[in-house]
Amino acid sequence: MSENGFEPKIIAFLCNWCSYRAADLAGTARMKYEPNVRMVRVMCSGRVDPSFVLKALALGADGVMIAGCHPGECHYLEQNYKAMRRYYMLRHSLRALGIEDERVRLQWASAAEGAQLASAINEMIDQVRKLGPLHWRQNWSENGDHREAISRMPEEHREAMEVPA
Amino acid sequence: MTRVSIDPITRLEGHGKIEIFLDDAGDVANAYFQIPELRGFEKFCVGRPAEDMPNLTDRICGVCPEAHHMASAKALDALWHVEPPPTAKKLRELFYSIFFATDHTTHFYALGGPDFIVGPEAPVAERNILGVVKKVGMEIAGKVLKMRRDGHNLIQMMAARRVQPNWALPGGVSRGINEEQRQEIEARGREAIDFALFSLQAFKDIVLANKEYVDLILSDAYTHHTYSMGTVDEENRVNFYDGMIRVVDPDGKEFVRYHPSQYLDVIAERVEPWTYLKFPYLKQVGWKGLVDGKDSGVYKATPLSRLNAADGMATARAQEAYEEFYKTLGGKPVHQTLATHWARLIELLYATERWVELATDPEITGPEYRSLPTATPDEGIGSVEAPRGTLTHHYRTDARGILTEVNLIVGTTNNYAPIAMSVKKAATSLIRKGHVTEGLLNKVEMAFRAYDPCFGCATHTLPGQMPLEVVIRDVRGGIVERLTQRLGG
Amino acid sequence: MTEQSPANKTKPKLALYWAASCGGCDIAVLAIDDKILDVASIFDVVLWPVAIDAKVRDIERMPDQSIDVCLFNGGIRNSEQEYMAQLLRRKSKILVAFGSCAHEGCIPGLANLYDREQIFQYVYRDSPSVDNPQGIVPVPEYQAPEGMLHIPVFYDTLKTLDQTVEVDYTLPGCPPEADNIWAAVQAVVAGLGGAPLPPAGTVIGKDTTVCDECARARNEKKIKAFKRTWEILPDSETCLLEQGLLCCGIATRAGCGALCPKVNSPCIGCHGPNSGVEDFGARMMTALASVIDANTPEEIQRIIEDGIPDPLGTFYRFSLAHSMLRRSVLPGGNGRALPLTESPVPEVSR
Amino acid sequence: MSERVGVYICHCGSNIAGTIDVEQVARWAGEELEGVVVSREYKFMCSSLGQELIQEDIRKENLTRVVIGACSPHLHEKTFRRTCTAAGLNPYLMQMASLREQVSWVTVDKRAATEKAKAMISGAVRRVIEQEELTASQVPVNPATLVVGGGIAGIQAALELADAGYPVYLLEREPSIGGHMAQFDKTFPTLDCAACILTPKMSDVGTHDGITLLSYSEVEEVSGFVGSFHARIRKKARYIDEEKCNGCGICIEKCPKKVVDEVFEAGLGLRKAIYRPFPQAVPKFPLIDRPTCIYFERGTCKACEKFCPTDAIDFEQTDTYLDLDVGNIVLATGYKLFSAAKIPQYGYGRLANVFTSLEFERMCNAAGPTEGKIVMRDGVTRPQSVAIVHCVGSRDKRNHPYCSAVCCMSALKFGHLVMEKTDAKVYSFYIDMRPLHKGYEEFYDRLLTEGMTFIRGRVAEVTDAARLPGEEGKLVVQVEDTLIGRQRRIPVDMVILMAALEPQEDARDVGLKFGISCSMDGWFTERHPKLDPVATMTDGIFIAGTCQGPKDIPDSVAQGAAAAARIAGMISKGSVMIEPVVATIHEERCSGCRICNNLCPFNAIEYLEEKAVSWINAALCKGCGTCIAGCPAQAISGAHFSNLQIFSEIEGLLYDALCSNGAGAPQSEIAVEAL
Repeated sequence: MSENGFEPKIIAFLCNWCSYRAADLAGTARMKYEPNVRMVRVMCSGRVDPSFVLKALALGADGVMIAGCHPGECHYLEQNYKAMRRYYMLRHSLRALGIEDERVRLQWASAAEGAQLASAINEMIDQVRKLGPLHWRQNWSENGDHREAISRMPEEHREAMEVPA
Repeated sequence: MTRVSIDPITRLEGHGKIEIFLDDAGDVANAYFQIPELRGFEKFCVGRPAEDMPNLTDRICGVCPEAHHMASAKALDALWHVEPPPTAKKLRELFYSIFFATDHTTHFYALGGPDFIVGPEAPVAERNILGVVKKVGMEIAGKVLKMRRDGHNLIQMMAARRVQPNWALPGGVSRGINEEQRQEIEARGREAIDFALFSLQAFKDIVLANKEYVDLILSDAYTHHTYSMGTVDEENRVNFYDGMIRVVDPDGKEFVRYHPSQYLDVIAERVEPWTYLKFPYLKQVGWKGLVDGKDSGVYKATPLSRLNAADGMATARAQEAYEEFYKTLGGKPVHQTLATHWARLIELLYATERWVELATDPEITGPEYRSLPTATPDEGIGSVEAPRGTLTHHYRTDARGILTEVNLIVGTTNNYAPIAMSVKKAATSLIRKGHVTEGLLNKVEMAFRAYDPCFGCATHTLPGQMPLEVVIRDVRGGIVERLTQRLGG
Repeated sequence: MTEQSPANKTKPKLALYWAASCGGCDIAVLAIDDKILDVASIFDVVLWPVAIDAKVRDIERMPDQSIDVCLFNGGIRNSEQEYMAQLLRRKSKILVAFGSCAHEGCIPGLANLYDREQIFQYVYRDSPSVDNPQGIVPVPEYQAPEGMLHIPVFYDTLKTLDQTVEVDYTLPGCPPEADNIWAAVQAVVAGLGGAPLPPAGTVIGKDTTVCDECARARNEKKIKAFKRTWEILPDSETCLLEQGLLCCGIATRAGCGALCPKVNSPCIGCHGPNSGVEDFGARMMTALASVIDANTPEEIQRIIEDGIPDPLGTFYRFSLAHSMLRRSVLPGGNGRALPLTESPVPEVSR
Repeated sequence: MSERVGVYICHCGSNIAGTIDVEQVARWAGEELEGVVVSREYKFMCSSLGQELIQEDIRKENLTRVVIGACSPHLHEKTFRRTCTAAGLNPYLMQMASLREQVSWVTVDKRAATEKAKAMISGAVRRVIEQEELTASQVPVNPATLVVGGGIAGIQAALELADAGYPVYLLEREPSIGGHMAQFDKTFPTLDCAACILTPKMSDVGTHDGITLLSYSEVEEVSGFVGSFHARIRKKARYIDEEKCNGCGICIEKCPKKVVDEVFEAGLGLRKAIYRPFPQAVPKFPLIDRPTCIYFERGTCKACEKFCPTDAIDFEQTDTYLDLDVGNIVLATGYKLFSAAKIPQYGYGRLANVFTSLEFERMCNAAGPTEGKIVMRDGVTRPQSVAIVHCVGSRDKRNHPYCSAVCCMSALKFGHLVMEKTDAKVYSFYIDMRPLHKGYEEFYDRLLTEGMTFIRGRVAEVTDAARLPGEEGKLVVQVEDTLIGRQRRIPVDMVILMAALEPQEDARDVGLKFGISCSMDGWFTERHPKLDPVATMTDGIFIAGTCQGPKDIPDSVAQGAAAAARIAGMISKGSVMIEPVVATIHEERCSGCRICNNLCPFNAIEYLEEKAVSWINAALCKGCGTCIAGCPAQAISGAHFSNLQIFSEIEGLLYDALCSNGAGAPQSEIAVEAL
């Protein structure tokens, strides 16, 4: 728990063959990690569409992790390289939007690396907790001074009079 | 009380609104012409790659995107220190002349025209394109529509899209034209010249032949003695695409002749808390408020002012028309706002003549339509004459050509002060003892339309009717009377 | 079209309105040329700022749903526009987001990379031509010597129409293509005549992208470096993307006839994404990244950062306001929102 | 239509219920989650009673969707899919939430665990509602098999299948099958001679009706999918007409050109320009080595042709191609030896009497260059002392981190042979002695008693620079003896470097050609390291022997047999199921931009020129979804992993993060009332 009581919500996309199995392993080995991460299973990190990440952030996630097989060990030969390229492309855009690198993380974790995955999750949660909440949608709402202006309009129009033709 | 109505600067930065305050005697104490919208292009273009600007600033105005496209392209040439090949320059000016002719035509017939062709005192409902058709006949209306269609088709052929082109690049354009296209352009151009001559004749027959109209044009209600601005070539003849900017004082004496890149020495902008639009004015003269005269920095940038600021036209027939214009109206400079309509037709003739000149230039189909920039970009200023006034784009970038600063002085903005003055003058001259007539609204409307402030072009081919509402308050701000001009019938 | 003849009583009522837009959409309506007269004869136009005089109050007085079709162009940039959007929604049976601004914010949506403070600061204070020693900026309520003057409140974030009110149909494009406008008008007319209308929420247009209409030859794609338009003279035969130019045609809705590639200009995405796509930029990002020919983080980042200096302006040129994230992190900090429950509800009686 | 979802939370004894308040989660799901009509918790969902509970609800409550909150889908997804199928519900309409591995086992705080469990159930419910019925498709299996690599593993696989009565193509790129084993003299720990046990198998292969031997051949390209692969084979020209040749070998005798045999004799011996790698080679036909043949060099000679009794010599012969249709493929492409010269301080190539393990194998071999005599490079001198250096290139961060598995045992074997054939003293420099399998430890003991000297420590250097008396003219092995903790210098006459096993030069290309992946070291990756060691990610492609990693002969044979058994199973079944989780391109949305075309390493995506759209061959698609995520027009959809399904899951997982001014739906800030 952080002093301000903020607990980040992290969405993690796990490759079915490596990182999802790493999560299984972390479980069977009873390794403890923080409960803030919620996992989505995909067949390959190559399936992770940038819009999955954007969607998660837009819906209120404070961070997103994309986990896949180590480069050269992809179960589909080379798809994690595509995941890597997309990750850097996405990060390039997110930076321009002012979203910190720590909030979107690419993590390699083989089926044997339960411990590495668990500590990566803890590390990320810790970093995001320090960054604070993103609660993105509040970015869209105005500060309120427009409400009075809107409410004034009908009344102004009602005052209008016809021209004597 | 902002209106969903045609209001002056809408097509530039949103809608407009007029508030007139009366004193205790019921006479006009003051009139405010407000522009209640802003989109912030100058800020949000910062961070973009400079070469995107022709496509971004297109979207400032969907009525004259071609003007922004060109001003931007010229700013990019300067930014990258690259000289477009002759063919490229000519292609741009050809494209621009076609646009100018199209735009002026439609304004005259659809918007400005009705006031005279149908008559200022004619019922409102008739003072629109339909009225024009009734008066001059379907055949001419057809000519007008054809002129528009031809212009748009040629623009699309050259620059990809009829609204919002995507064509100009630093150092030239993305594609040239072939012989077949050239022939098409030339053919349409020759028709356009005839159309322009016909239009001038029509103006003489219908308007100048009618004393009542002439008096109206010359009436004081529409006269503002301001400075006049326009772009001129090396012989001080009107040019739309390139040249030096010349400003003459209310007496027609040259006040300054400068290269667009020096605009900051000449022009400053005034901010008022009650409107989102800024008021440009002549720096050396200074801001004295919304007043005319030699001591006020207020200036006009319209077809009329361009003629005032120049010594003549660069094409033969346009030059004749130019001379006749000043002969008829009693010498230079002309300050009667309504004369702008006539001036516009002279520019129309020049544009069509220039169009054919360029379409028949041996270099126009040349293969060299682009030079690739090699220098490091830093700062660039580009300017053209938009139909509605001198348009200036000013960019600064980092070494990669990413914009760090953008400043724009947009056509109609130049005329914000004169328009506001016209509004006030019309109001003051017509409101007496709190009594107001519908006539006021016509008069105000006609003042607007003469400038063809960008809102005007939005009404091309549509009724020239401009709904307005004027709210009249007493000094305590209470509403005395609210007038609204309605469509007849 | 402006005659108030008895015939109008039976004609379906049409309203056209602009918010934060450039007027190109109105020009596009006119660009359907002679058909515009048909529109005039089919409909009783009750509101069209560029064309006829009708006052907001008249609209306010109409019973709800009494306008059959409203074509709304422009984004929601200030309080007045939000008010008009809500008003026209209430009064219209069918509300159409007309054109890129109403649909996805268009170029003005790029303002969502900044906020009101930043925009005012530059436009009214820092701009090199401004002479404003007292640092005046426009204010919604200004006490002039003669009385109070009002202008609408400028928003931090430009909203699209469908982010403001429910939208029935969307007509994409900056501006929409003439034939698509005409097709839409006919569909609506048929619908009013009892024919089945497309399901609400439909974006009227093709399902494919610009590549479908582009004549350029294309191959498998592998890109070692992205090029900026001023850097190269592209050949006019092969796919511009394969030549390294950031052509948005791959993700942009077809319907224009691939006009820009025809003149060697890469597509800039003005028709937005094809149907079913929620985030245009995500499509561009993922597609381009997929064909980058590099496998090390260093080289991948080099290719991306050198070739795409402005990812948002490139991928979200037209659609930032409608993207999943809509804007940059609000510089003022994102805790500024007021709880919605506090929204005042203006009391307006007939 | 609105779906009827059943939610089932498993206690897994106390494994889940001990940390998560399962009753609360179940109640919450039933009350709060849209679409949920039944929500239960139960002690063991995977038990037959638990499964019956679900099946009963499916029938009685007409459930159209099922969510199970239990263990990882990797354990029981199949189980619960069967459960649903049995109750008449399509198995793909069930979704599991891993409440055990991902929540209860890894979380301390019970409240937090319960909250996380809710989120995961909510995600699963939202997702399952969007899931669609899917059915696996069946494809027939061609009974023929292609075995690539004629080493002991490949030979074993080929024989097993052929003996079972299925046609086999055995392909070998060298002139003869036999692989490395054919080069060995003895085999540990039993010391029976390699030839004696290998050659019978080789001739079986040569004579077996069921086996088509394709020696001196390579695979050019492979296409197709499990059950029906197509392979294009290039038979390299031998310049011998195999129809005519009777293998008498006169040509070899008569050939005037002698060259050093770098391949089979490891550079120790000579061969002719026309040659047979070794006497027992299968097939028996010799071949002409074009680069060294005098005729090909100068245009004259043709001695072989003159003397050939069956005039089988054909200088005009060219490479030929043949196309095979097979149902399955076994890769048994073996290993190559680490080049000892890469470790200069060991002096190989510089110091004459430093040998590699393979050179020494040949030296020991009675049929080898020295007829089995152990001598120094001069060919006559017998060594008085021999050093055997372990882990040359293995267990070495600078070269190969892994253990090569066989070197310790070969080293013991060499020590034994040296002492048997000479009276030299033998030193073994090892890091750890790893005699892992049956009879190996005993063999180690035997060598200890036979008097071999073991020194524990990685050798630092082998040098001929004498520093101490007695070192003159010797090779000095510099080592830190880690048992006594001292630097030692051991002068010897001969040094044998136990070089590491490493993947074939072209392993990665071969992998790509057959659509399988390599580990970082370059060994082919098995489908599962423990539970599926001979299958690969690509159905119908199996791996056996050292191409999968260093191993000894018994393990290679076992894998060859295992691969054969897997294949035989499929053939006898006659058909295989193909997973329905594949991607599909929707033609009406595809604009043929061709972005996706090179995103598929399995070449499942084709561009149809005439239609100007791309198309996915479902049988080749492995369902990774990379093309789906890459399509700029969202024209590709993925069964069971659609955008909608994943978006819904994200929404569900974040149900507690959605606040009032939400995304998507218009949030008109002020409602203008009563106009």
